[in-house]
This record gives sequence, structure tokens and C-alpha cells, in this order.
Amino acid sequence: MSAPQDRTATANLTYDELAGLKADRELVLLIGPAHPGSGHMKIKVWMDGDIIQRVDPDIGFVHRTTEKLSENRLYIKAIPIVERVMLPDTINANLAYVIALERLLGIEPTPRAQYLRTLTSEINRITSHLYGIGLYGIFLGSSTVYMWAFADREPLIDLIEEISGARITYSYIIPGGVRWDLPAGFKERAETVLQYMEARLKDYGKIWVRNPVVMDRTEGVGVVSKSDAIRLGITGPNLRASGVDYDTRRAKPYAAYPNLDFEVPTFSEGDCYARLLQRVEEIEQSIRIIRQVLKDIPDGRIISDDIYSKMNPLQKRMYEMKHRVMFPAYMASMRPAAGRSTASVEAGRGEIFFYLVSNGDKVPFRFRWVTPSFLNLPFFTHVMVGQHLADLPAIYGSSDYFPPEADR
Amino acid sequence: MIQILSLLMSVSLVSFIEYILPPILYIIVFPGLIVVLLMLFFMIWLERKVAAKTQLRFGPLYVSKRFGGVIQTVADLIRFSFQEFIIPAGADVFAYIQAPGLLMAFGLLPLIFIPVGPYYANIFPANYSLLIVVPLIIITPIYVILLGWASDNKFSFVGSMREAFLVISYEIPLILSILSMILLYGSVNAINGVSFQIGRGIPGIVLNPIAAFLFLVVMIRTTGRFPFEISEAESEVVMGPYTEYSALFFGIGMSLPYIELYSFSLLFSVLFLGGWWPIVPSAAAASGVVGGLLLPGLVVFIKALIVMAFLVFLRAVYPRYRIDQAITVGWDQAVYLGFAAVALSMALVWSGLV
Amino acid sequence: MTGRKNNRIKGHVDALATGFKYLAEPNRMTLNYPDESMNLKDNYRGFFAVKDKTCIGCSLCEIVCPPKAISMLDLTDAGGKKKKRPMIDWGLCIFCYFCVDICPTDAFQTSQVHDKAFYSETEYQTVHGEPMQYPYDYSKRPDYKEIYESFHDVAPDDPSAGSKKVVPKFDKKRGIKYEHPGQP
Amino acid sequence: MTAASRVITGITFTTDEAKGIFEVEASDGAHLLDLATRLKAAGFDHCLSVTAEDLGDRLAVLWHISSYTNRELSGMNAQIRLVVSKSDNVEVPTLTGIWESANFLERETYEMFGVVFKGHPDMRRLLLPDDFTGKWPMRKDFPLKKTPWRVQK
Repeated sequence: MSAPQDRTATANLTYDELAGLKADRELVLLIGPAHPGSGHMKIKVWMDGDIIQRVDPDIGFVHRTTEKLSENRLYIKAIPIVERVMLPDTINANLAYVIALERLLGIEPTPRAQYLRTLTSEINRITSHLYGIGLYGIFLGSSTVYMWAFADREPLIDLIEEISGARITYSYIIPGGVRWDLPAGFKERAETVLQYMEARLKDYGKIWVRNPVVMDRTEGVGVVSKSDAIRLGITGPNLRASGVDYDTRRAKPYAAYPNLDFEVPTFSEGDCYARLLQRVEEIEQSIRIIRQVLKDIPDGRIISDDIYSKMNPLQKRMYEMKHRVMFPAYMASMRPAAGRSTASVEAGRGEIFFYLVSNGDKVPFRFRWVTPSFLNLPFFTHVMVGQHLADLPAIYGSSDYFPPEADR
Repeated sequence: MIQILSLLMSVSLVSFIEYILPPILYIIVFPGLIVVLLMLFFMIWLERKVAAKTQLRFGPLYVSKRFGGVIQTVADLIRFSFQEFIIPAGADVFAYIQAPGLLMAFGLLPLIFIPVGPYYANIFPANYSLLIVVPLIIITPIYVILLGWASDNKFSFVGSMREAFLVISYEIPLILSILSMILLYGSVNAINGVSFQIGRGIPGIVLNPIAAFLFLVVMIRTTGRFPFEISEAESEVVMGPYTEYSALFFGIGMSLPYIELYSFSLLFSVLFLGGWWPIVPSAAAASGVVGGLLLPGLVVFIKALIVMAFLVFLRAVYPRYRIDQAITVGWDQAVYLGFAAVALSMALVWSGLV
Repeated sequence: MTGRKNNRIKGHVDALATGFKYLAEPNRMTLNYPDESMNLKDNYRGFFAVKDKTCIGCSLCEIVCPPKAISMLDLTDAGGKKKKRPMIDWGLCIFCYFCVDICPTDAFQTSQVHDKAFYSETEYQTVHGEPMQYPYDYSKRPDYKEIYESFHDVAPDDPSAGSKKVVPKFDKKRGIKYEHPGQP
Repeated sequence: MTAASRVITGITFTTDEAKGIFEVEASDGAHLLDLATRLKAAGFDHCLSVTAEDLGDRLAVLWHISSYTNRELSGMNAQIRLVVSKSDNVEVPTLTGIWESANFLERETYEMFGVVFKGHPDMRRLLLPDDFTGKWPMRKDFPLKKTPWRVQK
């Protein structure tokens, strides 16, 4: 029933008839963009009492036209741009772009570079999941797990800093390989950090994951059934928490993943609690993968012969001395032959899909980005409907939605 | 005028100490305004510090670094005092300005009726102290609704409605909890209650643990501690009823839960923790200000501080409940628990065990 | 640790006990930044400068710079010889080190300084680490000296000036421990 | 592109496996819907991306699809391509009826390329601000402020 335009029209109605006038009871809340629980987006919520009737996510507050930017720059310059939309997992974004570019160029990275890519990618996945768990904590009101998660990213970030020299925007992966080799004594230090992480996960379990209040808040809330998850195209850990056994690392193998032994955990419940457990399980799997990588990593060059042969003698000498890849001038002038390529990479939040088109020019002709958070948008329109207002942060937090990543 | 002057002239030093000084002391110094202010400074600092310690960080540090940043709250107060006070365009100005004042008044009033020493009976009529404290504590939601309504903000209003729903749902458990102690002590005079506990040598928390637990839960809820920090839930309703307030008025909104926490904790230590035990003033000492008010008051205060410290520590452990879950507990399990507490008290009294 | 069956009382006790554990034994990971600052690793990507003698003015750094922070300036040296040298706009630089890596003569001198503070926008733009006037005042060219040292000396406007240098160490129990190398 | 082809349930894909391209071309709107229905039935259960390419006088609209449940199909990012002539508002049929996950992706393609998806339930702007007045920013003829660059030849 539509809202009566004239308020006096409702004067003669009985209380029950008034209650039937849903539009009259409707409360429209604008959550964001300046709201502590919204992130850089506006969520328009229609409420009936405490129940959410309709949600319209208004995104784009941090839209930076990055697709257009990268279509107007050299191929190599897109590396920092793809990183900057997905700050919690820059390596995975970087990797996805470089894979697409390598497919265009026809370059194959060396095995050691593949393992190093996998190593950094998995460390990054842990930091990304910790970021998600921490923000989930602050959404539900637990500042402790927020601070813990952000503090525990520190040792992991330091590990990649040892390799790449930067803390967040690594720009580590380049066509043909990676830029720096492992420093001496890295394996021992990484093992220390992994043991620390494992011990800490137990404490996370006690204060957060198995905290009765958390279980009350999250169990049975925001349920996404398996068929719904597939229908809505939800991706990443959120998809697996609904019982879909799909992981890009296994379905569309890349880097060193085909050689590694790891499990893809899934949960059948599909509620907020399952999504939390999913992330914790994936951290454990990532620890397992990192251990394997450090054990199995082959020796050899970290840059493919195509690129190595283009270096000048000084740069080759620098590589032999410092195991640091210097760019040949080719990096600034590469022109892939006309063609198209796609790349899919499992990032912390889900599948990154890149579609790269070259027309033989020095800049990409078309560079399409699809980021996992953008694919997870149906959480707002479908999953929140019918839940309480207080469940909105719980579902938002559990989906690990990252506005800059969706807006690009 | 002349009459007043002559009255003042006739007041001797002794009667000044005996009749005029104690109420002033009680209201202005302890447990009244000055100690409330100091307690506020200390408690907010302690809460931040305790949370920080659990959260792998330092907390307030840089204001008075040598003392662990203990005067950080004073610095905050100074900052609040110099902030611009903004009245939103759509606000009902009269209600908007008076609501925080009324809230503050009704937050502070219960303090007058909580005896912190046997001398209290000489200052104020103490015979009905518990009966007066309870309504004063649960009247605040009216002003919180006023606050939310006057702000002309949906989040304020949602927050204040939440506060009202919650306080009303926890009224019955609170009353049942206090009722069971009244039944047990056989008096609505809190001083008699303390004498009862001291006389038997057993604190109320041992006599009726159900009532004590229930009172603790209601206390957490009414003062908005975690896991019941629902009406101000930041990620849901911004700052709850206080969203539109700025400057000192926001400071009032922020400090009000702590003041409520203080009066609740005093009441808890009087009703359940044996009051001023182990200091048991003799009849002679009880008639003096120091022996009858200050020393026992200190004991009650320390007990209350420990209770408060525990409650603020909960912030570091729990997230918050959803409002319907909290209300369900208030109307459902908590009421049953309240009846169980009353039944336990009745059984104890009936069987003559205490 | 994953599983749904949970004893509520045990859950509350566990949560409270874990909280108390960290309260009793705080495991602080904060670096009190202006008072302490980290000794960064050798490959940390900090501010850098151009060694004038090695630079050949090939413009590759300008071409590869993703945010276009580098622009080549036409300079004349004391002998009247014309040359191109990169001018770096620190307000745009993202420290990706593409320029450092692409340099065919390895003319960039890197440092681990990352926390240099600028007072004004015009100080961002530097040649050889020396601020340029904006609009570019070509008459006030810097003399060609090695600027590298100036990055390593703690500048007076450096926020971490006079701070204790600490070294992060990985630790099985505490994650990261900051150690003072100077102290026993 | 190397000309290899692969047949999935009667539909011939132009493939270049090394580059991860599996493409099928739709001749017009009706053919597109028919193709999509058959691909859905074959096991492609979600839409990964909707986008367009500005080919000058024409516009190629692309749907990238993949599968979560079918192990065989989940290894590929198949793409359906529909080339239409470029105008201010290009009209193509929506595939949200077949893959609901195309909803936001089609909205984005609409505001960036000016492709109106007929039958889309909610054809509004998504990312761009409400007061943005320019037309279709991702098309190649969108005016840019250009700064010149140099490339070593």
C-alpha cells in the first residue's frame, strides 16, 4: 500500500489499519558516508520497526577511475595502480595483473619466482584475513580483537618488508619474476612468526571466536544458502562458508599452487559465524602453505631469461651481487602484441578477475578489473533484508567488504 | 534577614560541625560531587588503560607521561570546555539544552540516598533509603528519550528508544533483586542491611548469590557496559542519544554512565559486600563524622572501586549483544532469576537459617 | 578450534581468563614513534638522491615513474655544459623504486629515511635532495655535490630526531620485540 | 589470437588457453539470450564481469562467465561477446534474468559505456556521483586532460 499523501487521511483509521500502513511506519536510515559503521559508502536502509525491509548500497565515494587511469599509462605503471585499490592484499592484485600481462607477452616466470609469488601471496592472505577479522571485531563492538588483529599483522608485514622493502604497497611482482630474492636467514624468522601466529590463533579462539556473545550475535544471522551464493555470484571465503567448494587457486591454478598440498576448507551453514570460522581456517591453511613453500623452494634465478637477457652488463652484475632485479629499459617500453588475456587470482576477499586487451600500443587498450568486494555487493541488497538493524554491522563485517576495492 | 543573621550568630562551632558540616561534606565532598569528579577522571583513565593493556598497546600516555597519562581525562575535559557548542537546526532548543542537565541531576540524586556509614542516619532520614534509590535510578530513560527526541536525528532517537526499552526491561529484575535483599534484611533501610550483614558475619553476596548476580547484570546493562553497550553502539547508531551533542554537553553524556556506575557500585557494596565491614564503628565512634562517616565511607568506596574496575574491564573481553537478545534476557531469564532470588530469601528467612 | 558446540560457562570463563592473562602480562607491540624509531632494513625503500657524476640524463626514470613525480630539468653546469637531471616531486612520489631499478648506470643513491617532514608544498620538489623554488627558478641551481649524506644526517625537521633507535626482533611469544642495540 | 576452438554443449568457443581466453560471439540480442540460456544450462552458473570495449564506431559488450559447481568449466573464464554499433545510448538485452550476479556489473557498464541493458530491474548509476554531467567516461572519446610522455624507442 502506498503512503497516503495527506496525513489527515489516516485520522479515521483504527489502530490496526494504521499498523497496516507500512509506508507510514517506515523509517529510512542513511548509514554513511559519515557513519562509524559504514566505511566509504552510503547504505540506504528502509526499516519497519527494527527489521530491515530494503537496502540500497550507494557506492562510489572512493571511485578513482583506475581503469581509465591504467588505460592511459604504460603497462608497467599499472602495477602501483592495481595495488592501491586493494591495500590489504596488494600482492594478490599485483600478481593478478602481472599474470595477465605475462600471458600477453608470452613470458613464463622461473620456478623460484613462482614460489616467491606464492609465499608473499599467502603472507598477504593472512594479513588480509586478520584485517577482516579485526574490522569484524570493531563492528560487533570488540575493540580487543580489532587491536589484536592489527597488531598481529605487524610481524607478517615485517616479513614481506624484509623481502620487498615496503610495508603495504610492495610492487614486488614484475613481468618475468619478482624484484628481490629472499634475504639470508629468512626461513628461520618466518618460522618464528608462523609459530607465534599459531599460538595467537588459540587466544583468538578463546576471546573472540568461541566467546558466547559472539556466537549469539553471529549464529544464524545473515544466512546465505549454497544456491543463493551461487546465484548471487558471491566470491571468496564468503562463498566457501556457504558450502561451495570453489577456490581459484585450485580451479584456475597459477603460480606454484599446482605443486603444493593444501585444503580448501568449507562450511555448510553460510551464516556470519561460518564466515568468521572460514577465515580462521584459511589462516591455518596459509600457514601450512608457507611452511611448504619455505621447504620446497627451488634454487635458480628469480627473473626469467627473457628479461634477464635484456639487462645491460652493469645490471647483470648487480643481479649477481645483490640478487636484486634491475629493470632493463624494456620495462618502460614494452608493447605486447595485439591480443587479449584474462587472469583470475584468489585474493584474500575472493576472486580477482582481470581482462587485459592490447592493440600493440604502449598502453593497454582495455583493462577490465573485477574485484572481489564488488562481486560481494549482493550482501547488501539480498542478505541483510529481513534482519535486525543491529545485524547490519554483523553481516557487513562478516562479508569483509572493503569499499575502495569495490569502487576502484 | 535579621532573623537569619541572629540564627547564624547563635550557631556555635560544635553545632556547625555536628549539623551543618556533615551534609555539606556528604553532598559536596564525599560521596558527592568532588569525589564523583575525581572518580570520573580516574575511572575513564583506568578503563582506557586496562583496555589498552589487554590490547597490546599503551593507552593514554603522553599527558603526564611519568604517571602513565593519568591526567589525560583532565586534558579531555579542558578540550571539551573549549569546543564550540552547536545546536542543530531542527532541534527543539529548550528541550535540547535542558535534557542533559536533567539527566545529570537524576544521575547524581541517588548518591544522596545511599548511606556510606552509620552516621548517615544523623544527616538524612535513612528509613526508606532503598525505596527512594530504586525509582531515582530507573527514572532516567524519560530524559534520555527527551534527549533523543530533541536532537532531531534518527540515530539519536533510535538510540534513546533502545535505552528506554532496555532500562524498562531490566527494571523488574532490579526491583526483584533489591526486594529479595529487603526481605532478607527485614528492612528498607540500607544501614540496617549493613548491620545485618555485619551482625551475621556473612556478606549478602554469600547469603543470596542469585540476587547479587542479577544485580550485577542489571548494573552492567543500566550503565551501558559491555556486553550491553547497546544504546550507544557506535557501529549501529553512531553515538546513540548523544549523537548531536558537542562540547561539554557531550562530556555530560559521556560521563553519565560512569556516574550511574558509581552509584550502582556503592549500592552493590552496601547491599552485597558487607558495606563498611571490616570497619565496625562502636556506638560512640559512629556518632562522630570521622568514625561514623569518613572511615566506613572509605571502605565502601574501595569496594565500589573494585567492582567498577571489574566492570570496565569487561570492555576488553566482550562485544555487544543485539538489542532483542538483551531485552529477551531482561523480560525472560532475568525475571525468573529474580523470582528465584526472592524465593531463596524467603526460604532463608522462613527456615531461620540467618 | 572450529566447531559450533560450545559450553557457555566455559566460553565466558575462557574469555575472561584470556583477558586477565593479557592484563597481567601485557604484550605491548606499540612503537612509541617519536621517542623510539626503527632501524630499518638495508633494502627499505626510503628517500633517494641522484649521484650527479653517475647520471647520464637518459630520462628513463622519468618515463617509468608511475605517478609522474620525476621530471627532467635542463641544467647547465659550471663548465657551461648542458645536461638533464631528474627533479623529484616528493609530494607525488610513491616510493615504488621503479626509477632506482631502471637506472642503467645505478645513479640513484638510496636511504632508509622515510619520515622526513616538509614545512611547505614547495619543499616537495627537489633536485638532488635540495628544495627547488616554485615556479622552477633555474637561476638558483644547486651546486653538484653529493646530497646522499644529507639524507642520513638527521635533519632538524625530522620527526624522529633524537629518538632511540630500536631494532625489531621476531619472537615466538611476543611476535615482535623492539630491542635497543646500544644497550646490553 | 591463435585460432583454436573448443566445443562445449554444441557451442563453439574460440580459445587461446595460454591467454585464458574462451570466447563465443553472439550475432544479435536474440542469439545472445539463446546462447546465455544454453550456457547456463551447461553449467556456467555465475557472471564474473560485464564490460565493454570501445572499438571506434562499434561497441563490443562482453559478459565473462564461469562456474562454481562444475569442476570442468570452473577452470575457464568464458566470455560472450556482442558487437553493436556505437551510439549515445546503446541498447542490448540484459542477462540479469539468467545470471542474477550480473546486476551490479551491468549497472557499472551502463554508466561507464552508455550501454542500456533492456529489462534490467534497476538501471541506475552506481559509482559516479549524482552531479556528474559528462557522458560515458570509459569510452575512448571521453575528453581527457593529457600530459605528454616519452617512450624510449
